[in-house]
Amino acid sequence: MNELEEFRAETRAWLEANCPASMRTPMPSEEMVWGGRNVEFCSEDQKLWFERMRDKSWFCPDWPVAYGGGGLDVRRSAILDAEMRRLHCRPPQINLGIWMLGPVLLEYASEEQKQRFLPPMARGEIRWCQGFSEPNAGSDLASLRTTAVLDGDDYVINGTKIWTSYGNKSDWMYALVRTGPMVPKQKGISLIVLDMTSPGVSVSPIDLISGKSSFCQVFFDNVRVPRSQLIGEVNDGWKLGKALLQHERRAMSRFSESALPTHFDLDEYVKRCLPAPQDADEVALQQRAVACLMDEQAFSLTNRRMIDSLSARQDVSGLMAISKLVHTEQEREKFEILLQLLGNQSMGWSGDGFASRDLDLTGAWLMSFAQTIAGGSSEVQLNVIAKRVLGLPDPVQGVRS
Amino acid sequence: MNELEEFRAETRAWLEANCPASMRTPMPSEEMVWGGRNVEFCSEDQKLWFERMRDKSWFCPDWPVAYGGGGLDVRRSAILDAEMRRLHCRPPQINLGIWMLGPVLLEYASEEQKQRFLPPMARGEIRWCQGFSEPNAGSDLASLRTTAVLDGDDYVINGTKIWTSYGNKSDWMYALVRTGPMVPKQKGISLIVLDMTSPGVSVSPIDLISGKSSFCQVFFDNVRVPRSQLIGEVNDGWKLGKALLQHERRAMSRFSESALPTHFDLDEYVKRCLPAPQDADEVALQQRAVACLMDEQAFSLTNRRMIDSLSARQDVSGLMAISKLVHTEQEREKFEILLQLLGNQSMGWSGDGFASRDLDLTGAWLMSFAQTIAGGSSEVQLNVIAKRVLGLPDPVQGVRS
Amino acid sequence: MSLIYNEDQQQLLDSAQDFLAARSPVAAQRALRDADAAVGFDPQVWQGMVELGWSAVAFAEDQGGLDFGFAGFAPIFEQIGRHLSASPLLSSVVLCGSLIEQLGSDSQKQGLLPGLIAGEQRWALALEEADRHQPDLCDTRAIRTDSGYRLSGRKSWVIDGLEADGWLVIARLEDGQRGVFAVPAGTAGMTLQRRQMIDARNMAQLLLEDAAVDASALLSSDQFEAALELALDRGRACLAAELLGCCEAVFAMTLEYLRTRVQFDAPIGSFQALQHRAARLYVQLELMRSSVMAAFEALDRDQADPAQRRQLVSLAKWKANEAAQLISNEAIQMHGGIGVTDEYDLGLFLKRIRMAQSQLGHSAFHVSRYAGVRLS
Amino acid sequence: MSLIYNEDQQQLLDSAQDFLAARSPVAAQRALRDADAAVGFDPQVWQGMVELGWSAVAFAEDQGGLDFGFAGFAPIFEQIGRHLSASPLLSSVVLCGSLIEQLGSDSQKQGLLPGLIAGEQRWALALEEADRHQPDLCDTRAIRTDSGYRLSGRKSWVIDGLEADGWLVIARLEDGQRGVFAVPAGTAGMTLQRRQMIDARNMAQLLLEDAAVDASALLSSDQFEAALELALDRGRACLAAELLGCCEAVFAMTLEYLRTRVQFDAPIGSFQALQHRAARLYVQLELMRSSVMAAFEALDRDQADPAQRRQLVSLAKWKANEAAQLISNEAIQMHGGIGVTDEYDLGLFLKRIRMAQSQLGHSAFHVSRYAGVRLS
Repeated sequence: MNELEEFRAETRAWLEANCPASMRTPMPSEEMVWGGRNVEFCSEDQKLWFERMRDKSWFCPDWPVAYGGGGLDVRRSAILDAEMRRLHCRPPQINLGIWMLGPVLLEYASEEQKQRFLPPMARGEIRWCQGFSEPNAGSDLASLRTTAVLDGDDYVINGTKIWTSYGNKSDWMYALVRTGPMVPKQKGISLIVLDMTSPGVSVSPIDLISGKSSFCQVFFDNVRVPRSQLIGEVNDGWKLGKALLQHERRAMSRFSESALPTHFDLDEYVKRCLPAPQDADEVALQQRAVACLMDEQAFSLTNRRMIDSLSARQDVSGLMAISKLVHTEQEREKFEILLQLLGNQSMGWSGDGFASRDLDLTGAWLMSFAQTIAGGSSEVQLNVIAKRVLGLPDPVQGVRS
Repeated sequence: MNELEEFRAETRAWLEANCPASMRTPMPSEEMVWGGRNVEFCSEDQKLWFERMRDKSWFCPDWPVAYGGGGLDVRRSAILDAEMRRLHCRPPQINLGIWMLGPVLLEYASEEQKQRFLPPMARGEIRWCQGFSEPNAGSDLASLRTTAVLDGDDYVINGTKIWTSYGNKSDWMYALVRTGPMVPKQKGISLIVLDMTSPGVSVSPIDLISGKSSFCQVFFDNVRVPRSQLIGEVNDGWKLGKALLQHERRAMSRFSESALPTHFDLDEYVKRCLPAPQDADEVALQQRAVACLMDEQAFSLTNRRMIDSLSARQDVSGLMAISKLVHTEQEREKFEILLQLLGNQSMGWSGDGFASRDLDLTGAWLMSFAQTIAGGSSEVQLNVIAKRVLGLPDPVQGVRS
Repeated sequence: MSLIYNEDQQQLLDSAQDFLAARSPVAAQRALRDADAAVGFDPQVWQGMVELGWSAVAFAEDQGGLDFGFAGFAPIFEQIGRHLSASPLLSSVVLCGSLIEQLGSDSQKQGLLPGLIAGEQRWALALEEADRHQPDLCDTRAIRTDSGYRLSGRKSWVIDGLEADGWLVIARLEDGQRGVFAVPAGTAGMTLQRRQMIDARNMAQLLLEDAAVDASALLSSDQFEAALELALDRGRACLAAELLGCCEAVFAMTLEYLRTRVQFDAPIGSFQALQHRAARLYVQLELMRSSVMAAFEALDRDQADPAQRRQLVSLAKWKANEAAQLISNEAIQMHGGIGVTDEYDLGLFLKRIRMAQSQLGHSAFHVSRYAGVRLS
Repeated sequence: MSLIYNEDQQQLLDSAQDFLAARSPVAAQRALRDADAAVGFDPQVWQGMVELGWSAVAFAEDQGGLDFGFAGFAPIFEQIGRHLSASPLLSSVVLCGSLIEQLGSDSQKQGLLPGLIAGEQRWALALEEADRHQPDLCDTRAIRTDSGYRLSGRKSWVIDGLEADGWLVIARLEDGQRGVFAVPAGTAGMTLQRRQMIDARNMAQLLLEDAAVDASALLSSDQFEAALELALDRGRACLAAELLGCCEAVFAMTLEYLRTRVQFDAPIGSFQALQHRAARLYVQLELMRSSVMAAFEALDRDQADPAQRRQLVSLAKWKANEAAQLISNEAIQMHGGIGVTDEYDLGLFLKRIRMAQSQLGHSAFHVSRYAGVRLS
């Protein structure tokens, strides 16, 4: 314990000395720093903070020193986390590679691959994107069809990936590809990593109903990838993919906690738009809004209870399983209420007639439709709850023939 | 046309002359006359009206004269109907035999069976009940297990039927029984009719959450039924059962239109309990009640549209398919609102502390739970809409193996 | 009268279907949006509608109309919703036309209606001053002058307000009553600001600062409130029919997707959870249709019974709003990823639906209004 | 403090579970109902609860209590809900006990609390005068006399009011303030009428016609309103915990039924539509549990922060009401026919749930109350 407290004191002192004051403020989403070949900084402080944390090897504090990590054990890593939170330090960079691919490489990659990919990742030199979903493989990811066919020492990749966040701004991609037969379809899938500048890769951003988005569709036209970039066993990538998706939740929650959320506080809007409800429809709207606030609080209490349960080493799989479903559906309800509160003001698209905050709200409302779909649709969440949490029988076995 | 108008005039004159004034008033449910061996009348007028209509052969106006019917064609039968409605004549008797079994006998029974069963039915001498559902065969009626095994010239029946309305007050039952194997289970089912006084038949009424009910469970312990009472072909009763169920809807709607419904007008209650909503919760409750009224009106307009569509010979199968679902769910919502409006007054069970009207409401609320289950649960209705109306594919064929 | 289309309405429906499928399919609406034209509709398509008689359908023959009755708009707006077609039919013909027809003097009608019916002149109703529909709110003032009136105020949401030939401006007179002024384009003291909405149609804010109009610009003030209410009720019914059409299109797209999209080796429409949800959408669609039909029936029948009309119109707009909310949300969810891409048409429907929901009364507004009749 | 049970609470939960399963299972509640006893609970079971310390758990040691803190009631009421056990714990200990403890003078406490804690005396709170929970409504009057007060009024819904040893009657004093009077059984001018409710427990109407009590019957009026609100908040939290327990039992029954009931050759729990609905019930159950836990946490912690307590208690009661509404309705629907028979236990749960929902505040009441804190 003494050692740990010593580490805490050192860490706190170092952070206080090295984290610039401007890096201890909430971070607007446009000020996120994305590690990569073309890392961009909005300020000198950002750059300083990025470089100091990089040089301290604290982009990946809990990775082995040999691969560029900080070599901290679990408890020290948690202390660093807590101290950064205490001081409101911004994350020095955002990097899906570190949060999602990294842990899987550490577990499944060959020594050579670890040596090659982890240290640059740990220095924030490569920006990674994910190539999983395809137009015909959404909820049913295993039915993916992008092929990687061995030709000499290269895999030749053909096909397309969709919903790749920042596909147009990333340096490398980790992707699930089909290296074997479709039956059974979970077999025959491999995990491969590739340079986005490889010949034959093209990327087009996807416009959403909310406007421009960070999502892209990526096309592969005879893209040659050295076989040394296939991670793990051939045709055994499904379990790696599943491991990656388990890290996605953690990544997403980090992501949202670090960013200053494009948060629209329903409280504020209710107070502003309905300071004193007059007629019956205003009263009814206020009641609906308050019920939404109450549900939000019940959810946030549930998150607190999950933390309490974790500390007590209780099973929290049920609470984890409902989290995404509840949150995204509450957001949708919240935005529909905000639309009612603001009336026509909430349905502007662009132009001087609207406050930019209101236009942001319109966009966030439209994006809320994507949230109950992306990253495991509500229907998939309900399936998971029914089967894994409630133990209800699989439809497959019971149906009459 | 002239002949029809003549018939209309005659009919109107006859009804005006023969339907006592007291039989032209709305009918409280306790004043329904059930034809049967032990027909009971509350008044001399009821008896008169019953006997006059019986002697006119107008219990079954559209059945052939040979079987005790009135022999009217479709148009004349509709005229009689319309004229009775116009004069607000009560139905002279309620008889499930006439409305449900009769049409099936007319179509499928042997000449001998028709001669035997139809005339007494048409004279209102037999009260019929239905034996379809079983404890393990509810929504999945075809999995019924009550057996009828041929022994000499008799079928020997063993098993149990549930949800038989007025099983304890009926003279005869028509029942689906298993005369053949379970696979495929729709095969091996036969329709049989039996006297409820047969040795081995016992009946126990079912108490519901709302209290006493008209539903019964009927037990068969080696009940011997002459093989001549099996209707149609052996093991081919499933299609007769389905035909019967199609008549059930018509019977139910007649039933409800003729009875003075245990009607709780939401309008009235809202006006009485919330004459001038004061605080936010009263306003919210009123809005909820009004939305329920609006939905009720939308449904009643849909019924009107169905009639208009029928007159125009348009397909109304979609509107028919939603009718039970919508009505029973609206009723449930209505009763939940009534509970809110009345508060504790709506949750009395018995005793002097409550108005009998409020106690009736409590009972009707609790019965409303049965309405979305009985006669084809909401889930069955949704399946039917999805498959037959929307043409969505059967789950069976598509599921992965 | 009945709750199903009669032969004439059916013919209107078919011809609207043919015309819009050819001249104004959803793709045309997308092109209009991408072209970012302020006027928000295609004048040639509008001219085609005029030629089909849509602008004349509800007017009496002596005013140059076809005397078809108001119910002719039900099939037309249903098809407009199905194709997401943009036109000034609602703003100029239904809303402004209704007011002029009811309140105009003979000379005003002669001056205004022929151009409007011929599609040569386009009028827009300047009513709303708040962000939600509040038809009784009116801070715009009309001050009597020697030669006429000076109008001052702000009309925040004027449908098809840009590039109109004139605006019917609701203003409060000095005696506290409200009246409607026909303000022609070019009137000094009037400025317009474009409001670019999610549905990319024509919406404007109208600012009036001592805008001077002739005395003859004031339409009769007698019965103004009743006339405005009837005009708005007509507009509400048309919006409800438009929502019905939108929902039919959206539901058809969704059913098709459920039948054809395969996941887990099965069409997703074979999954029972989605089947039940689709069945519930169908229920709402049918309830919506009945309510819309009843509103049009009441509008044609009950000139003498405004309470009945008010009740049925509010029922229709409410039911259309609510059903459209459910159907549009569920359609997107059931489509999954493709449903939220701009490339797919669903988003265009969603945006039009939300606008139609909020125009001339959101759900709570109509619940209250209905309650006012039903519980009184 | 935390949102999960600590070890002590867990022990209380386990012992309550053992005791109630043995002495007061659902069958016992059914038997009580069929016996139609007005008192609505089994005095021997109640004595057993007292022996387990339930009536002492929240009182300070110097008053004869166990000083466990109020949070001890969470597991107890959860188990009461699970087993549908009937007892005067809420009425006598939680509600009346809270008022006496807060407002009683030393001699009043010494006179009332020991008997109450020992289960020898049973008090009932006479508050409600309307058919819905309206804690501020009070037309019952207390008129000062030479020797004390005369009370007149009607208390419509007194939980466990029949055969009580005394009633805490809320009445308005001549200065307009409210106070609470300890009215012993046998006081002249008082009549009780039994109210037989769907849950077959003890409910009564109390009529007071110039019922004369000593001056010493009035508990301190200082801080009366705050004390009443705290007492009611404690009761609300206990009802929320009871609803949680009811819902857990109902949900467990339903899951079991889904797993075992076969229709169409498959367990009905394999049908996706039912799976998704069951999953949504589970979500509500978890949100309810978090809200209930937070309410108890606030009750133990925030004596100094009534706004925080008010907000969290109203959240808990609201969420419990709403979740219980959904879960009970869906449970019956998913059970099909058997769910509506009296023979099956589900109906008993439904009836208890509806009563617990309406006592001490239905949902809209708590939405408004929560809004009062959150939006102020």
